[in-house]
Amino acid sequence: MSMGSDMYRQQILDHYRNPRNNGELGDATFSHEGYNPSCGDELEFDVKLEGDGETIERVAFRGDGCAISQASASMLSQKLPGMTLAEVKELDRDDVLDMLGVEVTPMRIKCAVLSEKVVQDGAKIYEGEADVDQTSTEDDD
Amino acid sequence: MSMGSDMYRQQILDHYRNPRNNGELGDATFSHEGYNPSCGDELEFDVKLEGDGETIERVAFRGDGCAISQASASMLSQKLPGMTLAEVKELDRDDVLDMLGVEVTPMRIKCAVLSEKVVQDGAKIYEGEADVDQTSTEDDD
Amino acid sequence: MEATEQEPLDVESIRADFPILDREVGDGAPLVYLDNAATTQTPEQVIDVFSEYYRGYNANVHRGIHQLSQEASIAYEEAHDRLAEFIGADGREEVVFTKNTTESINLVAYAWGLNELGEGDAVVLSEMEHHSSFVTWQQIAERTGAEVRYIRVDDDGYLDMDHAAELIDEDAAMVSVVHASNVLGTVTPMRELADLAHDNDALILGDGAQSVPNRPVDVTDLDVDFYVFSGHKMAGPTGIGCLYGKQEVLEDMEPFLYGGDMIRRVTFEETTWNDLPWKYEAGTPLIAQGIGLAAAADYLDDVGMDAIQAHEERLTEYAYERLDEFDDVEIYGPPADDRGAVVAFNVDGIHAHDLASILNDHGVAIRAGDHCTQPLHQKLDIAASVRASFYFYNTMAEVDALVDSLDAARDIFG
Amino acid sequence: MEATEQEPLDVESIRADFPILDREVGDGAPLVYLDNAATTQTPEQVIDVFSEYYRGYNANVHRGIHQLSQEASIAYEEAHDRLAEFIGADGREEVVFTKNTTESINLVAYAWGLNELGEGDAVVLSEMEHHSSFVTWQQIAERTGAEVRYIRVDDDGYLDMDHAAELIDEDAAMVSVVHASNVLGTVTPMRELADLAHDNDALILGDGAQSVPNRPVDVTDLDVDFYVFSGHKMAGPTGIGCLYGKQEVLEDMEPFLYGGDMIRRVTFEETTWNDLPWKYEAGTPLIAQGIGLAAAADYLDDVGMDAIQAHEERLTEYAYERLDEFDDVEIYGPPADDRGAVVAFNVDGIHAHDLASILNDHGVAIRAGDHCTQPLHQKLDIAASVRASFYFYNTMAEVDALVDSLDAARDIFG
Ligand SMILES: Cc1ncc(COP(=O)(O)O)c(C=O)c1O
Ligand SMILES: Cc1ncc(COP(=O)(O)O)c(C=O)c1O
Repeated sequence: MSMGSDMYRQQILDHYRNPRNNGELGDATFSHEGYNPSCGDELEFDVKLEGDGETIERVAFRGDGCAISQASASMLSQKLPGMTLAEVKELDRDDVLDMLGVEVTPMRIKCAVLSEKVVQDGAKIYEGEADVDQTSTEDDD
Repeated sequence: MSMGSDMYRQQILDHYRNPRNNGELGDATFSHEGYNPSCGDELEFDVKLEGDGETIERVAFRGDGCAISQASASMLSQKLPGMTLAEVKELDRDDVLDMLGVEVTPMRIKCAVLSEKVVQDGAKIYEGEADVDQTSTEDDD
Repeated sequence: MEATEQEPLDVESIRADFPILDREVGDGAPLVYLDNAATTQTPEQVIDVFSEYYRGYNANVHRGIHQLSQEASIAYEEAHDRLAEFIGADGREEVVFTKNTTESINLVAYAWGLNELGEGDAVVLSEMEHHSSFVTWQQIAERTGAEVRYIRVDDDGYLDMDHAAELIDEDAAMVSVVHASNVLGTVTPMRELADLAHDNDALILGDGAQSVPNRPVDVTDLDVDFYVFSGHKMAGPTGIGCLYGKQEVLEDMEPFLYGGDMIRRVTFEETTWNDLPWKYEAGTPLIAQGIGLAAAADYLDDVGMDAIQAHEERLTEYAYERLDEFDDVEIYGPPADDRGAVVAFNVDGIHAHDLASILNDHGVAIRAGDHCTQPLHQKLDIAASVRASFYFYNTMAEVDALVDSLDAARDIFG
Repeated sequence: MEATEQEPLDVESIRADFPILDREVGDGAPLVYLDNAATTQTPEQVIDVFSEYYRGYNANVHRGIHQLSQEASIAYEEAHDRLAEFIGADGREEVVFTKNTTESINLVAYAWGLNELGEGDAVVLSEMEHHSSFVTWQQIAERTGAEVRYIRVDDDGYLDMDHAAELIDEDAAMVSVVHASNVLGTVTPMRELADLAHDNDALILGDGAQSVPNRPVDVTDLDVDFYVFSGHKMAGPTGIGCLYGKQEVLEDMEPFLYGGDMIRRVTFEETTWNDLPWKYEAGTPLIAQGIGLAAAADYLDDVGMDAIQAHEERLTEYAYERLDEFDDVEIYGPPADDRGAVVAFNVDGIHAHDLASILNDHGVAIRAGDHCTQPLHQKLDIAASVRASFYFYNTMAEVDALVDSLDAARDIFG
């Protein structure tokens, strides 16, 4: 049985209190927002691609929500630069959970994966493969 | 525990096979019909009042349905002449069950009381106290 | 109908799961329960779900972080997966829990019909629809100006498919037809109807209330857009039913009931909807009932849907043949070897309700009346009929009890 | 709110009826169940109804002549009488069983609203409505061209009754207001609102989801036209709710769901409706659930609704006061001694969801989120809150467990 308190390791709390890459990009290639209806967590990511139109150069995000969703966004924002959109779209739930490095209880999984889903949907919309106004975690599993 | 078969005494079967006062009145003072949705029983009563506008002179009925509903209508048609509308409106379920002289099982009560309800509603409509298209036994108890 | 070669069911041991079947009625007559098309009995394995749930992990679902809510949410959501698997749907997105078949049909009629139907559109039903579809489409058509058409049922109780092909024309917007009639026992060619509907850009709704309980059903093979059925007719609890819908159809459709859990975001100005299937499940859902229904699906699969169908066919054929021996018995619908597990009939000179009362004294529980198909009864020109309907726990001896007890009624009315 | 002088409840022996309360969660922490506004727990006396029903007399109701159907019909119909008595209605004609509060509100919105509302009409809600009423009226208003107005909730969580009197003018056609808020705990002056509505020829619907379970309610005294509540919040089963309606109002209103049991007569041309309350209960009803709900009413009356209210007031006041000692806790709504049995709050610097996760480790089950009142949370300018809510089986020691476990969260986030 994984315990709720186990989720709040120092690293998670640090990212929650001092989110990296928090803010906006003036020169974003694309932006996308998402919402977790079961928690009310909100996130918006700006992504700037390199000249190849494929590789992520920089990202920034703004958000509001629980420690898990915000720490996950902060950690993901550090991992993304250098990845291609194709690689981003390959990310799955386990990658996110590995990145967080804690056991996430079942009802909090949606908080954890919101950031990944927002960036993936943003990439798909940018590449014309999807058409969603706002990402939601409800259809996740 | 009253048994279903106990309902089918000779007298009931006799009224069912040879309904009294079956037919129509050419000179009815009022007519009214009713329906038992739980069985599909149908009855229509014609009532002719005496000159006092109060006392029943003759009745006739037509109907289609189970032995209980049709025997009850036949027996009631014999009991009504000479009664005033006020008296008819006083009749209750027990009067009908006494008249039938058998124990009616709970789910068949509606069949038994349909005839009484039709005549009562007819009387009420005639006297301007009610306004129903068609009587139904559903609101009975 | 192919008579699948099946091991006979071990009915004896099955009956041990249904304690109610040991009951007596009236003056000590053993119960012979032949009213399964109205409601089936519920095995211990399903009954136990209720005490396990309420004693173990009762909580509101979806939004709770605490452990009880986690446990209830997972069980409730997985119940959708289980039902999806049971009927061959693609996943939980395609399975909406409702309170019964009737609500499932109303959901489609309100959410799709009220928004999409208009003058010049036709809704195609059959003459043997249950009131749940008959009355619903009649009312929605009246409100929207659409026309209702009725596919003829021929003298043997079959759908007149030439007539169907005529009625399902380019004006047809919805075809809503029963898959197995609850009176005639007729099994309709659902896939053929679906093809006719789709050739004319119409949607099709299959009423599976009498088929899902009794035979293997695969909605993907049937290619229906909607399919509906009730838990209480398939060894499950009362108060739960399903609406299957193709994912893209459910995605396009407006919601029906509004409230909690079906929304994504609500402001004073506007609202956005949740994802499937929750978009169609407003308010605190039928949690214990949904989990109970999944247990019923488990139970039926353990017995085996092929074996259930084969056993019921044997019972039905036997009942038909025994009843058919009597000159004073009229049976409605297709022949003995080509029908679902219902046999509706009348005995000459004995009204259906009187017959049912007398049979009850002998412990035999059958239904009498119009079976929620008044228009079909008008067509057959009868006020009522009695109906014996079987489930996999019934025995040949129970069929004999039914047939033999008719004599008691004949003695009274003879 | 008068503090009725009540014998204290014998909570010890009451808890013996609720086996789930003995459960442990996580690493063996005893469950402290404080999520009662979402769903209450169910006593053995109600759980037993399900096995009694399915083992004893499960059958379809209303139309069956056989004995099982007689027994089920009588029990199901009498359950309506029992609920009518419980809320002070005149009789079964005024009590419709639905699947939950949400469906009850939708029934009125569809059957009355869609037919009666139009441009120039106003529906008056409050700012603290639950989504079940908020979203439903918002959508029906949009379809019909009616306007929605929101009675202001003041800084202490009370309805601004001057504002109410302003909004409920001659254009008002429906006033739909919560009787006890599921977030703020505010108890609204329902009778005063009913008088305002009736003075302007409007109808009024009271949302009793959080009042019927917790205090004596008499719909006749309240003079409401409609009143709605859920079984799963009053020690009853999931999947059942009630719509109370004044008889003359229900008689005038069109039906909602169409199908079997709600009709009187059906032909290919037209249909007439059944009598109350069955006109509003289409299809096979929630039989076991309805009987279970009547058992819940019996149970609550045995404990005593006055005693329940008094006990909950003591718990709520104590919880409020203990939480209020902390500078980092913000509580929403009216003062300690004037509220229903819910306390919603936030702890500075700890998101509601994180708090709920950590409390769960200590066995404390509370809800975190918007509690299906997103607009109210927008007004309070918070994304979420945690909510502790009490029922008559809760103890002062459980309140202490809640308050003490906040320290664990402070330690992590401090
Ligand atoms: C005030 C209020 N109204 C309505 C509801 C909706 O009840 P249900 O989810 O049972 O339909 C709730 C419960 O969540 C509530 O608290
Ligand atoms: C063919 C058919 N359709 C629909 C229904 C309605 O089912 P329910 O009463 O569970 O809504 C029934 C059952 O009576 C049925 O037999």
